Amino acid sequence: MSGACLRICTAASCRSRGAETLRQRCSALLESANSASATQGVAGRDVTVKGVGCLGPCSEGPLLAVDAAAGGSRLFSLGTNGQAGSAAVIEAAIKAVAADLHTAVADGDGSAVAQWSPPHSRELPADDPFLALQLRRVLAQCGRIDPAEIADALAAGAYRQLQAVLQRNDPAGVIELVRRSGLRGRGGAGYPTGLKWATVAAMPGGEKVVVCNADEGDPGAFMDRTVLEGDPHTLLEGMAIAAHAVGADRGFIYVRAEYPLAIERLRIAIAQAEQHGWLGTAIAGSDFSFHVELRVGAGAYVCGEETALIHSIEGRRGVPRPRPPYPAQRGVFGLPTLINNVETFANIPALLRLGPEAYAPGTKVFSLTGQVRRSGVLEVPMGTPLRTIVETMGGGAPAGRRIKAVQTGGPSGGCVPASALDTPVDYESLQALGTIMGSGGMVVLDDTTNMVDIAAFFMAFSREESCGKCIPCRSGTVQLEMLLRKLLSRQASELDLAQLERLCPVVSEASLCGLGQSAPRPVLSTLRHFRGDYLALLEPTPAAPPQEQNP
Amino acid sequence: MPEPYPELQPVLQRHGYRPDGLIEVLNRAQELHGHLSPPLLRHIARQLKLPLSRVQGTASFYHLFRFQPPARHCCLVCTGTACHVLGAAALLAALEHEPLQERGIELGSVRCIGTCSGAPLVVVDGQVWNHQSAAGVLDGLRSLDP
Amino acid sequence: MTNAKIRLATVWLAGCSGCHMSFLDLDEWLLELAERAEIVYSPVASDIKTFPSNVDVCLVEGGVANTDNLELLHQVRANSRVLVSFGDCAITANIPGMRNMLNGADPVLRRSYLELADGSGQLPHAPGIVPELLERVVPVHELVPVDVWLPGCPPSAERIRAALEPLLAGEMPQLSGADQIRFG
Amino acid sequence: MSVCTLRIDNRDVAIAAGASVLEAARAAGAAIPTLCHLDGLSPVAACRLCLVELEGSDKLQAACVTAVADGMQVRTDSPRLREIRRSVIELLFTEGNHVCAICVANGHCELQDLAVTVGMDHSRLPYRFPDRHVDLSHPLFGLDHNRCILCSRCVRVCDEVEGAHVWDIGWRGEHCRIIAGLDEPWEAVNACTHCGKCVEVCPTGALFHKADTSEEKQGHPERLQALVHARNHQQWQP
Repeated sequence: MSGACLRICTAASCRSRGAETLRQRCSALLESANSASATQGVAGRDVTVKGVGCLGPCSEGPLLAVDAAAGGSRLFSLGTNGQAGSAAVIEAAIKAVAADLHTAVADGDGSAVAQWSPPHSRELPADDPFLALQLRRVLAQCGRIDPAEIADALAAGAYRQLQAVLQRNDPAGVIELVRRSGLRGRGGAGYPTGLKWATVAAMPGGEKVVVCNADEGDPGAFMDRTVLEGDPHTLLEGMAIAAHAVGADRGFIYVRAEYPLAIERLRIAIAQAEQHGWLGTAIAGSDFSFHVELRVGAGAYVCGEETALIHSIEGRRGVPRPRPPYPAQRGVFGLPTLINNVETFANIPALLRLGPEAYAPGTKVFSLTGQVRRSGVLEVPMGTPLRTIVETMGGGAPAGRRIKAVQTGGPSGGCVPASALDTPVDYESLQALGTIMGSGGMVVLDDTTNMVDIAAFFMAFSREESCGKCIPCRSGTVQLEMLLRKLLSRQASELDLAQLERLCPVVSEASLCGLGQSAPRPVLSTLRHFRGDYLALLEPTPAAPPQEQNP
Repeated sequence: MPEPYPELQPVLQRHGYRPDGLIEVLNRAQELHGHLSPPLLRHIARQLKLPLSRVQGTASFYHLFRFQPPARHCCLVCTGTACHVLGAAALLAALEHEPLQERGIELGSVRCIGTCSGAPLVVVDGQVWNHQSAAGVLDGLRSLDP
Repeated sequence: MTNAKIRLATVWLAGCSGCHMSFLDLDEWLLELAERAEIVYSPVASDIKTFPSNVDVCLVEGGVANTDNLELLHQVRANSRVLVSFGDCAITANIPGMRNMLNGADPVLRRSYLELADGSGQLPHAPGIVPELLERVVPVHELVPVDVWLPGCPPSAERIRAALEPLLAGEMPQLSGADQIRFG
Repeated sequence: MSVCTLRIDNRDVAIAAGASVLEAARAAGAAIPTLCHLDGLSPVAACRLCLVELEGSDKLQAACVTAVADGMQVRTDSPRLREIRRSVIELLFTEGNHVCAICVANGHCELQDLAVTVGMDHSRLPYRFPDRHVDLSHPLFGLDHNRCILCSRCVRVCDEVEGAHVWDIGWRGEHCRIIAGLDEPWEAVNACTHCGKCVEVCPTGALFHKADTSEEKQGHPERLQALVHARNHQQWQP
């Protein structure tokens, strides 16, 4: 690129703060300036504007990056930082930025724009821990490319790994690389990806299916949305490589309806990839064909469970069924089916580019939210201490407060007490603490939080999202929530607490699928680390503020 | 007799009138008609050759399908985790006490739309309003077309 | 033997008294019972109006539907060593509990005294005379600890005897099987 | 046909490969409680009563859908399983409005019998008293949602055996209920052939003959089984 470039984050979060309007204004402005300069014969005003995916610290949005033609870029927050962004405030800010840019363009050429700082903005220095401590592989191109322009993605290297894979035409070799990398499913369960691929590849029969689980339902989790909105081609490339490896020629992406922008971006990306021959029949001149269909959900968290997801793709109630048979044996339409989540597939191109040894131990994308100073999406090396993420990168609790716990894994997960913040974030360490890595949602809870309220919140969620097929989940979640509400209204006795502790294992051991099996985990986890919060509610009069218990 | 609901033909065709297209067809039907009425559901069942109870059972399983016409405006309070810890429950409770229905506004909730940095937030007619208070939402709702 | 008589009480809360009728169906065994137990309080076998203290075994028939039921139940629990939840109404709220589906005392009163009244219905209101309905009818064990559950609507005389025999001997009954614990 | 040998509650059992653990257990005389399962209908593993312990695995498996394997060691009874089974029955009782005393199925009800089996003399969980409805629109039969435990036998028999698919499960989670047609009165659904199979397989008093009063309903799952056998093997027992 010869000129300067303004990258404006137009992913859902910044978009809700007016970023798309900003992009349109700036775009129009530069277009007219460029055409004017062309007619006037003034050279060098080659400044481009593009809408890009997530730039990271969403709480600072709208975010805008300015790339100088000579290299180097600066990131600006136009954010009102926590202020209610009314339409009028947003509109005024956009006007001011556009007017100032207009002046900058009028005053000089691309290099002037490269020096430009938007008014009322705050530059986020490159050594800001939120940015500097990231290792962006899955999100390498997210925030850099225009996700609606395949040319941009191709220029950044999209589909090169697919091309190489097709040239080598060694499916077993690819599976072996994935196995050696140690990549595990990023959707929550952490099943070894290579093993899963090998199982599907070994299934007899000519017809197989690859499914991408983009039904990111955990509240407080938006890693997959970030990939879908910011760099859908990396996902499509990963899926195509997987399809080639396991011998599938048909793929589905099941995406939740709550992500309209992700759906739009996926539709565009699939169509463009087909036009450019990276999806469809005889891809890149090989005899490999792979047709991808988008399936949009209709509001059902349980469809993130793989057998429920299969039923939903088949146009049925999203009700889980017992396994075995596993989807690898009998999945969509009864065919052997590989199901991975968005982030897992999106890891594949980077994994192949780096090679399994250099890739390991991989990265994990997290969405950091809740009672934390800086929230957003970040990708860090697997095993980064939780403290680094929530305190160093996220800035810790808001002023005057202390972190009490970090909730991971959503309704299937648990709470890590502040005393255990030095825990490295990996599958085993979190499990040892009674929670799970989950898909990557990380909600910071400060010392104003009552953990019984958090447990009740998640139980209400599981109750609402229970499919209703098996009784322990359908009715057990109702009874568990009733017990928690009884506690919260200070009407519970020690007998009720005992009942709670008795019923939790029944629901987790007897439920049919992962939703019910893990629904009690937020209760068990908070009972383990914050029993004091429960005991304080048993007393008829308000006790001293609950203290965090040492595990 | 002319085929009812000709506007559904494209999506039905795209899915080859196969039962596995049911949810896609329902999504499109609701997009076009605002809600899923019994005649519409009967039509879809006939086209896909599915039992009525299977169509109703499937449609009623998913939160986003609705069987009543929508109000003129829709205000969804996000009740995801981040919004919850930042006060969504109180926000929803406050709005529930307002006579929004009389003003053609339907109040509901949604379990996380994944833009948690704006918590607590509401979605009004598809637009996200960040960092809301009950007073702020009510202010904003007042400016909607009656 | 007469010195070792246990002090037995029975109380009748919100139920049809069918459990007590079944108790009377014990027929000639009642004579044996009278030998071994002193009936210290009972709607069918005693004229005492206040619940006594130091009761060994108390059979409680019925769910807890109003403030009088609740008060009596607390007296029973405070003064009885073994509390037997006697019959389905005490254990599940059963038929009286069906009003709980109307969700609250007020809808029940309105339904009964206004909507179904022929003409000039009015809600009963006599504080201190007519006990207030609780919001819902509650099984006994949801309010106080229960020691023995004796299901049935009503529990048959044989079933009642199977529970009382061990209690007379100072032991806790172990009831099981369709003959002893089937509801209905 | 190959044969699998496995141990169930310390008894050796030999059974045809492909059989379920439930079939093997019954052949071995081990009583595993079931509710949603019914011979002749596809298994759904929804009621969780038939969960068993498998040696070498911490995870419980539903016997109705678990295939036997050579060398498998199964335990059908343990304190853990007893606790789960009683809790499941308590959850079913407290979820609906099961008033045995006035029920058509009193004395012939699988749920009522299972309460005895699991030793439930009371529920440790509170009754929820939901507001549910009764559909008496059909000329011959009634559906009392208060007594429905969502075993889905009626849905499966109508779909798999009768082929009419009048019933399905509607809505979700705690709001699930059996629906006819587009959630219409039963009588309004033309697909119904009035065969009554759903009534015969219902384990409780939820589906009943209108002519029956308290304690008069008797289920007849054996008629379904005879029908399925006749159809599959072309053998009738006149």
